[in-house]
Amino acid sequence: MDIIVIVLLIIGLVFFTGGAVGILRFPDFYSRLHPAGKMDTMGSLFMLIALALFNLHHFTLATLLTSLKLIVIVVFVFLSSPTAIHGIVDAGVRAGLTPWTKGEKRR
Amino acid sequence: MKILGLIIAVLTGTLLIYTTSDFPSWGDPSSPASTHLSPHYIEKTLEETSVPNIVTAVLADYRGYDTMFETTVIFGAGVACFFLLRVPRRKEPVERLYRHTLTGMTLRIKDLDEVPENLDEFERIDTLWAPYDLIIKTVCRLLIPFIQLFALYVIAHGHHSPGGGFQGGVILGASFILLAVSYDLRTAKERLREKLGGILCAVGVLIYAGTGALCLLLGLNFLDYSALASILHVDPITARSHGILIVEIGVGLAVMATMIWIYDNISSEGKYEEGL
Amino acid sequence: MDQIFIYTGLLLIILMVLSLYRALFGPTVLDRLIGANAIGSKTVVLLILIGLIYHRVDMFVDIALAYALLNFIAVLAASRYFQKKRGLYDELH
Amino acid sequence: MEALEQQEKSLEGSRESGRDRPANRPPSRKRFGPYLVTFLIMFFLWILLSGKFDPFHLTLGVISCAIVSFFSGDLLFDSPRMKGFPRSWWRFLLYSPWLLYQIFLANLHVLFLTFHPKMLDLIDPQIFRFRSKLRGDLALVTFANSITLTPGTITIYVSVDGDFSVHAIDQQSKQGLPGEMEIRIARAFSEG
Amino acid sequence: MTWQLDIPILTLVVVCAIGAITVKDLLGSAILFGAYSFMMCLLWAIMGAVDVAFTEASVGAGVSTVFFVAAVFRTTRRTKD
Amino acid sequence: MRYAPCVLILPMSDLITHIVANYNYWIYITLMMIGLYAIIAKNNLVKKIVGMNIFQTAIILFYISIGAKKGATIPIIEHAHGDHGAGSSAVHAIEYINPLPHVLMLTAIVVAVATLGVALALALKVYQQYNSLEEDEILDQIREK
Amino acid sequence: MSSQYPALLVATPLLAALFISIAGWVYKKLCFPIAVVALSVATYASIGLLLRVLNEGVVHYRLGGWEPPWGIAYYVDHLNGLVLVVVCVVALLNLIGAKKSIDQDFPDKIGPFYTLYILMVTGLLGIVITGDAFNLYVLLEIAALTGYGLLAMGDKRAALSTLNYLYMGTIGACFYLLGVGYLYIVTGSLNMADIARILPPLYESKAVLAAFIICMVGVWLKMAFFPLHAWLPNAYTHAPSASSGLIAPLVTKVMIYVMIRLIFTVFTPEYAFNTLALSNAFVWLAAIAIVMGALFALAERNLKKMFSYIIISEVGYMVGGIWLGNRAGMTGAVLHILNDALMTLCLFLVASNIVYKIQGHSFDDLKGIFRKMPVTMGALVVGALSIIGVPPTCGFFSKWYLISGAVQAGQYGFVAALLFSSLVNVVLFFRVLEIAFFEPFGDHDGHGHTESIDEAPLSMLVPLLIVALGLVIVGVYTGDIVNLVIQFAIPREIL
Repeated sequence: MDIIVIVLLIIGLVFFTGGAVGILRFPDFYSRLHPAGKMDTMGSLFMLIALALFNLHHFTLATLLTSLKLIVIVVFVFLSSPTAIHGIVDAGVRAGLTPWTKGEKRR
Repeated sequence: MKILGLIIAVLTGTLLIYTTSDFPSWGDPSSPASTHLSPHYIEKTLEETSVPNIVTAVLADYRGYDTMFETTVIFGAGVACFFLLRVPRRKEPVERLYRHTLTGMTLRIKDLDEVPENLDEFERIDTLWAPYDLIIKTVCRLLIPFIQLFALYVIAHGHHSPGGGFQGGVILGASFILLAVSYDLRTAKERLREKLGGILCAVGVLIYAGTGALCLLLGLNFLDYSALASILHVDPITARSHGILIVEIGVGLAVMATMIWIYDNISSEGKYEEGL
Repeated sequence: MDQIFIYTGLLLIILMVLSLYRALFGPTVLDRLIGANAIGSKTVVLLILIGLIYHRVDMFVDIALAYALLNFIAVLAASRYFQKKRGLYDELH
Repeated sequence: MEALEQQEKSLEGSRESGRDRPANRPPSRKRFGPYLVTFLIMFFLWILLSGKFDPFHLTLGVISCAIVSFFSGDLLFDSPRMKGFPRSWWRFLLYSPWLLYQIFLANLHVLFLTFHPKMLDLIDPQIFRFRSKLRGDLALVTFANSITLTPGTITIYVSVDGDFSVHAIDQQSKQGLPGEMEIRIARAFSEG
Repeated sequence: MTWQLDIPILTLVVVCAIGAITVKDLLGSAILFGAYSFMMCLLWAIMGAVDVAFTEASVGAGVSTVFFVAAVFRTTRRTKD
Repeated sequence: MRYAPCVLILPMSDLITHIVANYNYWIYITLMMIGLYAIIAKNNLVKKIVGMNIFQTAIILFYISIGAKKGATIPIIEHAHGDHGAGSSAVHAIEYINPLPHVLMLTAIVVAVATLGVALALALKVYQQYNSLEEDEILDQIREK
Repeated sequence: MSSQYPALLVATPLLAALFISIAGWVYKKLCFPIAVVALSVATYASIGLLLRVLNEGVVHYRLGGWEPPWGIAYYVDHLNGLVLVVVCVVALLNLIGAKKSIDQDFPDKIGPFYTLYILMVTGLLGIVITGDAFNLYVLLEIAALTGYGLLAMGDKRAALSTLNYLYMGTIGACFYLLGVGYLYIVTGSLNMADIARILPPLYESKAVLAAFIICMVGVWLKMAFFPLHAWLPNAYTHAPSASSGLIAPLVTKVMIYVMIRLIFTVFTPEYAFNTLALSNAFVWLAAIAIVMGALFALAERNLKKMFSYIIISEVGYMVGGIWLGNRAGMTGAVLHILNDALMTLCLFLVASNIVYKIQGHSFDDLKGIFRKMPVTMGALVVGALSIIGVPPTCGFFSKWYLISGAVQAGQYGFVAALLFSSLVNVVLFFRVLEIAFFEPFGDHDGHGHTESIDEAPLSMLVPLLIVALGLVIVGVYTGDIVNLVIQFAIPREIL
């Protein structure tokens, strides 16, 4: 059980790392959004599932409900995170940011 | 000014760092702060108020007087914002923009009497109009009821888990703010009218202070919830627990209404016509 | 297991530093917004981790839930700013 | 203050037609169904959140759910088509594992891009448009959010008619759209 | 209360604070202030002050950043320092 | 849920002990200096409000640091779920973090939010009158009259 | 019921403020009557409380029925009994006097105005009555926040100066809070009496020293003691007259009360005067404050601003009087709280009447106003005599106590500063009266000598006359006040 939890945690961390590094490495605002929001979402998914599993060690009604709450958090993250990204990208378009195209310098 | 600020900041900092050496070290269980007052709270809360969350018990009962004024601070801030910003009447004729939904034409209407007859085809828009954003609106529409339920849950379960009136009230207020952000201010105001909000603020604090005054009328001290036992037909200790819940509801109401009030006034500069 | 959680938390904090770099030095405000949003999503996980370290996760889960629900209000408000005030004010000059 | 009230009255007057109602739909206050469904969903969530089953807390729960469904029942369901509701949600649940799998695959792709040393040569950001045959707010929003969640593509703008404007990070991501995802969503919401 | 998490977050808090007052743009300042409040919430949680953390979470994420953005929306983003 | 204090297993040298013992206080002082500097030296009115909030948060940090207690858990009594009234197993003060500073700081956070609201409202009013948020520009405008 | 006076004193205005707020939305005509009734009840309760204190000694009241160190308790002795009465009476008189100008200034925001007004009085009463160090902070913030609201609705500059006040006031309150935190970390208690009980073994601790300094700086910021005064003059000058009439007399006095309370009850005089060897420095600081306040006032050509600088100077009197550390000085300082509240109220009511009639408060507007508003200006003369310190009025007696205390302590610099400021006050008021009396009214318009009396309405004049009369009456009965009340307000160990 612990091993599954650790593996899931590590997968989540890898996604989170990808998101964080991606924010730094991608060249412009639009492409930065790709790793930023979504890999974070994926990372949260894995890590929260791992923690929910770990929480089920002592299986009682209370821990089950807590784990379910963690799953609810995942659901809400999945609802709100793409919306937030959409809001940001919409703002970027309205603000008149032009997308980076191949060959330009990193912004 | 910069140098003066630097000097003052550094002086204060030096004084404070100099005096930290006399502090008990961080997290020391035998420091005076941990041995004088708090053991009583930790050990007696459950038997004196039957509330497992010590913070809630201390907040709403032992130091309930503080919390009453904390709520009053929020209320006062709301009234002050309203007093400062609300624009009572327009000198110049009101100018509004209406958009024809089918053609996308925009009408500029100066006098209120000449509102387009067939309003179904027109929608009122802000001067800084942003087109209809489907995703944000739909997702917010789906989320807002859940946020509100969560807020009520937080208020109701302040006894057993972190949370309570203030946190729940803020979340409840945030749900209305989210409505105002994702739609527009007018839609949000349609759900909670200005007058209702203003009265709710006062009613929230009134629930708190009124509970205190009721205890006074029942013959005990101000805010001594055990006086409620005779009304609620329970023993005094459970009455304290219920008293805390009543008070938390009052705090929640007041905080919710005030947060919305402040947001409305700031985001629309007190005009309530259009906001962020 | 506590140790593992602590190290996971540390790693998350390091990742937060990376996001914070974008929030601090992002060339435009929207980059800062991305950074802040990324910090927010890590905060949710970190809160649960802290709860597990305390062995009282049922108490911390509400806070994380509140964050998951409220985190995007600020982002939406900021993006709303740009929807209403067109044009990205050039902060570099 | 009187001036305020007057102003408010006039505002109400201009609103009576329901123009500023969410999502610009006719009022659905008359029907009882949405409120009941909202109440049930809310009560389920309450049980999940609360974890206390004594009468006192359950009463609080009923009151809270009633308040929420009274105030916000029309927010959760303001679509006029309530008939297909349970089925479409059930199908949506069936759709979500596939979506998760897709998201996972695409995440791996972006992960690969992120850590690739010559990332700048691999990516080719571009904005493109396409028209979806989906109708209905929920279906469109589900599709848009699925697109956003699938890394490599972000929905920039969706119109009510189904015009999508999407930012894609490279050619591979672009080619996946609208593709299978749209078909599955259409099936989930019993459209098309 | 784990000092391994406490110390790095305390450091980050200071970084956020300095950022929030030095950024030459009020909207950026508001956003960084939001990030500052995230950190503070984590800090309270680490020190075991759950109720305070909850309050900071709801206030920081829910209202205070929005207040700032609304105020900046109604005034200006320009700042000289 | 069993009770398990989060004991630190890593060995700590004296230096680390000293740093840990005082780090919270140093940081609160640093934050306070930042806030104070921002209030006094910054020219922009909203920046000053940000500084003011940082200042208030610093004091909250100070209080919460007072309340911290090593090896204790959060101040919500365990094993008390469901049963109202006395009769649960005895509660020992050493096991729970001091709740009083938390209570005080809840109040302080509320006050901070209230102050923030009023301050922003005032800043808005100033901006309506002078069309600027920079203090020196406003003072120039006043002097010109 | 008399055992519940302390609770009534705070609860009545609070409930009234809430009802006023609701009435403001529903039926606005009720606002003023509710406010008057609430303040009358509070005044009645405060007088009853003072009488009870005179009969029985210190009154304790447990809120929520909890024992003091754990719950919050009121602690009423002779000192705050007196200050409570002052706060109630001043607020009530100003409320009645300000009704017309409120109707004139905020015709459509009457509800919020009265709400803020009564909330502010609640906050001030709460500050004075409470025996809990942290509770004091919360009430301080109530008084401050409502005060910002009240002050900022004045003329064009009001918002900016109030914003500056807000920054400074917040720093002050936060410093106070920090000081309480330092006390909490070394004593573990928040109740003032409890802290005083625990502190003596810790007198050598650096943390206590820091707590003392930080608290003092915070309170000084709030009371506008000289180097930290910069926010006050502008904030008070540009405020609407109804609110400056409440805030100017009360806020600084209440903060001085807080300082006295901190010295007497929390840190104990033993620590403040013996362990710390700082009293000399503070007295010198106070002397500088007096002189600088007087000089600033001399440079002003604006009535309200001049009054504001006089307040700064008077704050110097009281701070110096306390730090003289002997009985006469403290008697003078405590007596001066009462006197100065009345004198400042008198001055600001005069200013309020003038603003109500001629819409201005610079010296140029005052020309020939004596003929136009004789009663108002008569009251100004009484107030001026009191501020200068002419015998039948009360100002003389407190100054007398202060000077004798200073001589007793050998602080001749302070004596000199007092005399200098009296002299400057003579000049100041003579200048005002000269303009008001001798220069013809409306000269610049060409048609001067409008002899007709155009006095402020009766509802504004009556409170003003009561205050002016009060100045003389308090002066006549000074001996009784000192013997019955103030004598017991000062701890016995001070000689």
